[in-house]
Amino acid sequence: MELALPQMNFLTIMPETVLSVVAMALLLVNVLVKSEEKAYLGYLSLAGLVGALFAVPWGQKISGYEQMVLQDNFSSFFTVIFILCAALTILICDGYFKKEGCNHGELYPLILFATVGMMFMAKATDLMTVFLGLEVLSVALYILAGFNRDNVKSNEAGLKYFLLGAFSTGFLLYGMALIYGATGTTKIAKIAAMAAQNGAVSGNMMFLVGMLLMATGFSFKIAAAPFHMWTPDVYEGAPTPITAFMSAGPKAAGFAAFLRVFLIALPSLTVQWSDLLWILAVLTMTTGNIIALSQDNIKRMLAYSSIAHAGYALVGFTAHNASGVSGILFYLLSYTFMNIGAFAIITIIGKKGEANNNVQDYAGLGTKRPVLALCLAIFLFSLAGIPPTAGFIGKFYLFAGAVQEGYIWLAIIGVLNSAASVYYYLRVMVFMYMKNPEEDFSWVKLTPAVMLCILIAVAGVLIPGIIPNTVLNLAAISLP
Amino acid sequence: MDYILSLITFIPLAGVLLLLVMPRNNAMLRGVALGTSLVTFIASISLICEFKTIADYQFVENIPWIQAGSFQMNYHVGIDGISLWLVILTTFIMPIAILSTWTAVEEKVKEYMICLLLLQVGMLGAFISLDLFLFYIFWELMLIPMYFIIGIWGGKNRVYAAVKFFIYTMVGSLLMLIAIMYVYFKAGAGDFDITRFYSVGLDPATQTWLFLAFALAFAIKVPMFPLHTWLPDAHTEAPTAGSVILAAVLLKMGTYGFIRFAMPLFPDATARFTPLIATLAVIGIVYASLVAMMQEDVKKLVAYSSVAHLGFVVIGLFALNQQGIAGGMLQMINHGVSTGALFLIVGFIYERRHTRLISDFGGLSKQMPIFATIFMIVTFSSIGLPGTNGFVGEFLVLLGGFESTLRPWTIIASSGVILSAVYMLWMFQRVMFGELSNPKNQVLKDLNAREIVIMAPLVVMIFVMGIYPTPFIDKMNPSIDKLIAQTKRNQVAPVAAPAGGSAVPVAPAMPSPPLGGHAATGGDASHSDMPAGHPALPPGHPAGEAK
Amino acid sequence: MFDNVWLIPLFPLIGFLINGLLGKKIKNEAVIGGIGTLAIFGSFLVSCGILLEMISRAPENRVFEKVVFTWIHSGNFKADMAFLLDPLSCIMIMVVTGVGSLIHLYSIGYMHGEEGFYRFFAYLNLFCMSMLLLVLGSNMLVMFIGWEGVGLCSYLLIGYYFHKKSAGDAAKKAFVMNRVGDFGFLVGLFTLYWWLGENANVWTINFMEIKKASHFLPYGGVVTVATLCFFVGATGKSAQIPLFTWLPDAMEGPTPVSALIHAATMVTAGVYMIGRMSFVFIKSPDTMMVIAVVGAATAIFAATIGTAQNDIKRVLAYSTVSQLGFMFLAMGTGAFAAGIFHLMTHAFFKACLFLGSGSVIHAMHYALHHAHSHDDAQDMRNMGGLRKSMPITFITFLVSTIAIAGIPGFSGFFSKDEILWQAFSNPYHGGLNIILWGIGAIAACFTAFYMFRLVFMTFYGDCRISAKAKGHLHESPLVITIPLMVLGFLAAVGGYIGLPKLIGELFGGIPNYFELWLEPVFEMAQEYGHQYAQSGGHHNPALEWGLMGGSVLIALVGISIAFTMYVKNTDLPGKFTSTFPALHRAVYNKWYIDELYDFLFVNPCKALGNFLWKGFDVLIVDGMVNGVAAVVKGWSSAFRYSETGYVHNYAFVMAAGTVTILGYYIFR
Amino acid sequence: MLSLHHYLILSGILFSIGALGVLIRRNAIVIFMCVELMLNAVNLTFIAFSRYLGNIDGQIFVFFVMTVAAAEAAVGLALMIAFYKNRESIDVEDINLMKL
Amino acid sequence: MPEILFFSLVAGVAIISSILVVAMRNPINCALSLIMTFFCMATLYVMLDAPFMAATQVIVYAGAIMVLIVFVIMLLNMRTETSKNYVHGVLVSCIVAVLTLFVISGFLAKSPLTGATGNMTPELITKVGHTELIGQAMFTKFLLPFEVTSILLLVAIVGSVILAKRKL
Repeated sequence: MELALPQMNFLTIMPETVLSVVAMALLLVNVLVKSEEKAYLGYLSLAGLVGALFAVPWGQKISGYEQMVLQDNFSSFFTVIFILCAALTILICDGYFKKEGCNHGELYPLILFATVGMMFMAKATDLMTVFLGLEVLSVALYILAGFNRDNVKSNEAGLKYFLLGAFSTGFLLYGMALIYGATGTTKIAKIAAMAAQNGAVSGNMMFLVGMLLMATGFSFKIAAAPFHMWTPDVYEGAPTPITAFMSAGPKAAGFAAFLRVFLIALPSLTVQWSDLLWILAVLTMTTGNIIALSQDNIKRMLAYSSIAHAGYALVGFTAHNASGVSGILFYLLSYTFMNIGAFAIITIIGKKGEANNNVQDYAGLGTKRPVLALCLAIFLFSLAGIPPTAGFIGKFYLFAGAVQEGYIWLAIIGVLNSAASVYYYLRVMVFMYMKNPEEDFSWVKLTPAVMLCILIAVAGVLIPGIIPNTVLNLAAISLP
Repeated sequence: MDYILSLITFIPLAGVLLLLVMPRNNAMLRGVALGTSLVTFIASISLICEFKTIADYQFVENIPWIQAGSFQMNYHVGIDGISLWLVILTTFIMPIAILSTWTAVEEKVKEYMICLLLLQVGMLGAFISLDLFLFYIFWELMLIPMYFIIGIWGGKNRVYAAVKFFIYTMVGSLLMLIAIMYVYFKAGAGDFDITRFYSVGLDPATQTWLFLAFALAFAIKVPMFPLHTWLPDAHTEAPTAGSVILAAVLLKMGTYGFIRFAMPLFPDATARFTPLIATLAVIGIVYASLVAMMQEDVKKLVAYSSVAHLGFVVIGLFALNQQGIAGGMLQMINHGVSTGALFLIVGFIYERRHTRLISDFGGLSKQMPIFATIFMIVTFSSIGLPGTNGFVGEFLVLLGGFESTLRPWTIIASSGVILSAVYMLWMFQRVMFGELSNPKNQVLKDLNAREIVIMAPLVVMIFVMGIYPTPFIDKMNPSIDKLIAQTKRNQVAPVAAPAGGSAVPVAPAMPSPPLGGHAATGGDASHSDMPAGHPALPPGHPAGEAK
Repeated sequence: MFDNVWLIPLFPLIGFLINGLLGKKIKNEAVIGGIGTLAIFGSFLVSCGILLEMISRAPENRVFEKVVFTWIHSGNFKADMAFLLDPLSCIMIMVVTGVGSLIHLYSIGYMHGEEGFYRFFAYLNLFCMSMLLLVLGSNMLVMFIGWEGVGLCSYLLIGYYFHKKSAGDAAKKAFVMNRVGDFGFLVGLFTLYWWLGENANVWTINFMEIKKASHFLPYGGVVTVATLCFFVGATGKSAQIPLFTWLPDAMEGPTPVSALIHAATMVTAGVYMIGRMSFVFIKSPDTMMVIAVVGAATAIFAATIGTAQNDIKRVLAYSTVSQLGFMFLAMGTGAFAAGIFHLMTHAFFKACLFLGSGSVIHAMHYALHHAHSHDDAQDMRNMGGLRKSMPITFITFLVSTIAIAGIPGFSGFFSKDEILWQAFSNPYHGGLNIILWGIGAIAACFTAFYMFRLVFMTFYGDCRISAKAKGHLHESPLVITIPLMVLGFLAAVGGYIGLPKLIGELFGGIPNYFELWLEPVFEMAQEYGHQYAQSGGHHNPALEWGLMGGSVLIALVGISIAFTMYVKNTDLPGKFTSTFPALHRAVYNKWYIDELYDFLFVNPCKALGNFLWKGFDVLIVDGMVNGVAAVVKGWSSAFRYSETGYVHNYAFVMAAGTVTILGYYIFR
Repeated sequence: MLSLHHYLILSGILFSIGALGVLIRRNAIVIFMCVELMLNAVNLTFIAFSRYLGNIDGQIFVFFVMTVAAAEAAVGLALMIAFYKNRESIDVEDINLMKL
Repeated sequence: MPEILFFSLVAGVAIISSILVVAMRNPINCALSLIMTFFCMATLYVMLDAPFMAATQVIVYAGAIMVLIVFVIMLLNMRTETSKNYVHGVLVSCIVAVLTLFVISGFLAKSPLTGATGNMTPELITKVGHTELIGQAMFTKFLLPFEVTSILLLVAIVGSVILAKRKL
């Protein structure tokens, strides 16, 4: 028996390859770099990310490795999100980890590996690749969440994330197994074909339950209620830059896989899963927003807000029409900017040991550091979905998608939720602008890297908010 | 001149950018802000000059903006007789507002001026938008600066007021957003041009819901009873300029929204909900007047009086005839001028005494004669004394209401005429008349030059509009005619043409209203007994077009 | 000349603007007063010119409309700033400008040295302008400007001494009461406009156009509604039941104000308005009845109160209310010309009386001031015997009192007698005629009584102020007495232009010039009136003579009672009050009407306002808003406990969620 | 005859027991072991399917699952050690610094 | 028939030992029970014609992973759980588990095997050899996942070092 190598299309995994190689190289370089100069690793990894960006074969649609992965606009779009997410995170890492005293060089490779995992999730066309990408991402995130190993909160975040993540992996996997059993394949295109050809498949309870279990698994990853419970704790405990990373990238990756699998592989169950997502969306938005109202810790508040945002994106998913899905893409991209932007500011406002992260600690920021406060305000307004920010445009598309499909009530619940969410975003602004400063924020150091990060984020929030054409069109042609 | 509207709208934005890069020199910052607003005002004067008295939108600019997916949003702006005056009002009030807190705001002057100018951008944008999406953007854009103005430079309870204002308004407008999307999808592929939406024949049931969504947003903004409670708080806590702008322009967004969007878009629903809306408006008038009467805080009193005044506007608009709408429009402008002036006045005494409680004052007339005179003029303008602007609007509103089906409502609303006199004069008496007993009041200084300069244009406007309102009304007449025709035609269309067989339109709950009064008898416009000098029916008259 | 009618309101406006804007800078009282007086005097001259021209024209050419500019034009509604000249408005402008000029002149003396002298003259000018707009307006809206304008000016003038709380209260009360009337006026206007437009396609508020279209109007029905609304307006302005209480309080203003506003001009607006729209009113017999009854009731009611007041101006105020009641009685019985005639004569003698009382107060004030006494300068109980120190004032005052009391030969007699006769003989009100006449006659008796009581208490007997003050009493300066003399003269002879036919026949058929003059204005009214008259006017000279004699007799009875009580037997009033203490208290306290209104309207309104604010607005409406927020926040703080921090709980929720989802899909 | 369903039901039971263990145990390591049990149940499903479908993909999947389990074990135990260093406990009751 | 008997035996042991995993108080006992379960699994794999997987199961799971776990248990010197604080939790969780069982068996009994069948018959497996088949697939069709697992393992190694190394 001879080994017939399959068609590989190395091009399809170019960005991942570049990043992996850079990451591995960094692991080696790390040994040579003194502990106070680990920032260089950051710059190198940024270079690697830029390289990966250039390695993306834009506009091509190539399947590779026996349909394990598919390079298309969808994956390119997400790749951009992931690279941006990683890059922005890396920009704020150095300062933070130096402050916390744990600037180990392994941080950067881990972020890059996590990014690789996310990229695989976005371009996976086989449940196996989805699973492995997810695991690469998860394992890296478990480590990153617990990265500040001398900080018990960080330990706790890592451990909690790990235990619950592993638990949810079980469900996801069980779902995949059942799908495999029902269709005899793990390739999403073939799954869809099987279900389309064979009524017995799509009518098979096993198929349905597999879908449901996978939905729960993905829901965990995107932090949809009731699988969201880990989010606040982990976000609060994880090092702030990592929280920023986790809130944007993996959520997007989760959505990428979720979308690809459900839209491509399971169109025969659309009725069932859109019903399910309807309920999940409502639960998620409401839970996130309601609980966020009474949070004092700003990281925790943003964690709940990120739950709520997953809910908004699920609204678009429920609609699963062109505007809904492209809305999700657009929204995830904007969310990356606004959330990492907000976290970047939180990172530098925070003191050593994750102190100074309460809303009250922001009193008077508007007076003492007006520019910083303005930027945070922009991010928060964008999160609240107020024009002219990208957050608004994204929400508009999501809800418009729902309205178009006749999910009026879903859209109404969504907007009511947005209105409620305004309260806690405004609360931060109340403290920033409307309270007298108690501290002078002299410890806040704006390194060029952080400044660059915030600047990019502000631009990423405002420019697509005012002239969203380009990004929207990109999103529109990037449907899975 | 093709881009005059954009120019006017975005001059303040240029001012904002300039302010951003300026050093923190308060005098310079104030100067630049004032200069910007003045330039805007002067530029807007050209609108009046160039405005042709026709029903069409003018100065139209239509530039594709967002084209993605199934959506097409345009930067589509233009004004007609209805929005013209609101634009002018906005540019007119702005320099006054900036001047009003010239000295009162000492902290964060830069941010303050930026907020004011940004607010202006939002307001102007909302008035000139002909694209629903664009309108919504500007509509929301207004919230942010106003929120900060109340929240940062406001009074003791400012945070509560600011947040309440923001969320309250947000809830309504978000529901409107859903309705906008729905209308868009109903209209089929295309852009968000409102004139396109005017001709979408929606079935009455759909209209009902959409109208409610729109009406909620606008009713909150107006504000109509029982959605008004954000207003007293917001007004009381806001700095003077904030109150002035809030009263003069922001509240008009609600009524403007009704007339520009809710009514022509959903004619059947408008007909059906007219009684409800009118009832709320009337309750608002009487209720707010009674509540205003008992207020202890001058600013709160004025705030409640706003609710009552806006009730008149709503009645006028929903009368849906020439007089009613013209009156409503005039009343909007009047209210902007008079209530704006009242807030300025409250601001003056607050700046001097740092209290707004009526009981802390008394006998100020003796100490501040110029102030007393101006205050009195403004008070009477607010009461609606003939010869001042308030009267013309109020009278036309009531006349229009009386001619329409809203007659019973109008009669009750007319009693607001009495009540407004009661609460305004009682307040005036307690503040200005009586013994000058409080020693703190005995050292008050009369208005200074700046304050007189602020008030002068308003006082002039009070009389100009009261004595010679013709140019105002004339310019808006064709647009109003068109609007009425538009709304009326659609009201009958689904009944007349039961297209699709299954269309059993829910008949409007009201008998087909003889709005416009003589529409029923308008056929024989050349009645022999028509006295000489009686105005001939205007060309675009509904009676003529309905046939 | 007619074309220049716009000058009439313009002059006072100019005067107002000059004094109002620059008065503070001018400071010189003579200049300010001069400007004010000249402004209105200029109007008077123009009015004279118009009167002369009108006399020279044929009766059918006496109507003229002058459009100055279009004020409001919206759709089918058009209101011009336009003036209407006809015999009626001609009389009115003569009265307003004439009496107004005299009062202005008087004010120069009376207000000498007052703080805000310029303000006063500005207001007076503004007032005259408003009144002139009111009478000249060719449509209801211009009339309404004046209508509200006089309300405003009365507010300003009554509140002239704004530092006095009572003045402020009175001013506010006046304005609000007037506003109640204005509300009626507006609704009436709307009704008429809408009905005529809707049913006759005559969209107009122009008086002449309405007159032309009045044949469309039905009898009763909507016209009753409209006219009743108008009448409410009239009661507000002319201080009739139930809206009269502001007028006595309005005496808080300086005395010339009382003379101008509350005697000669503003309060007659209601009468004038009914006269102006007689062609509409006549179409509603019910309204006419109401007007007559209200008029009669007011006449007697106010007269009773007048008998017990001690404040000299208050007596006059109630007298005014009572006299206005007479005028409304006349209007209500269709005797429009008689009503207007009484309006004119009343303007003369009441202005004279007020100015006379002002002169007295002025003198008293001066005297008391110099004697450092804090006695009330307006209280008649402090006066007495002033005829010696103030002869001119006394004589003019006496003449006017005789006139108002209805002694033959003086103007009041002719007009009042005409009214009483018409009330008795009018064809409209059937059995009510006698009662109306009876009430009128009794009111006339009261009038004679309290007016002479006033005279006797003030000018007769012994001076009741301290001797020290007495020495300072002296006659007022010429600038005050000249207007008094002119008005006294007019009060005496003004009635001769409207000689009753009966008397005219005695002197060789001198016609009633006044009625002839107004005939074109009211002819239509007359015509309509006869359409529903049960019987034609039963003109019986003997009866008329009898009634005339009766009314004279009644007046004399009143005078003699006053003479008995206040000159001959001065302890009688005290005895009377001690015999009927309750009655006296009730009358003295104006039948507790103010208290009743407070109880019925003011206090409930305040309570309601307070409740709506604190009970409803804050608790319920805002409470609901905040309640929603609180509920959401409550949920929030409740739900946050779902985040227990325990991994197994989280896992449990996940598992439970999964099981629920699976269960739902498997077993549904 | 031994059928697929026997295996499936067995794996279902094992999965449930594993899940139950996650829910009720307090020791983090035991919880992790229960997770491993769940994964094993899934593995059994995969292999059973693979056998009855005549398709080897399921077995390959199991192979990867094992790798993942190993990786997770390494990371998870490292996390537990790190946590233990700070808190002297790996009882999940003690993993509750962050809540509400 | 004997197949079923054998299956029942193995399954019974697997279930009982897995219950013990959940029920034993001492973590070491749990670990040992788990190893027992893993062996049962390996047996079942053999029954399912997947000998290679059985071997891997024993080597990777029972060998590597469980050794690691036991090692850590020892390292952390853990005793039995001192108390079971959350009886209610146990109760509720048991209900949930029972429901889960109910749900799973409910649908599994109903669902047929509908997937596309392949050519990997037991005969082929015996003929070619399981290991070879797996190896072939792994390095051809499943090359990419295989490579990805290497990254995964690298990450895991780096992570464990970072997290657990005494001194960095």
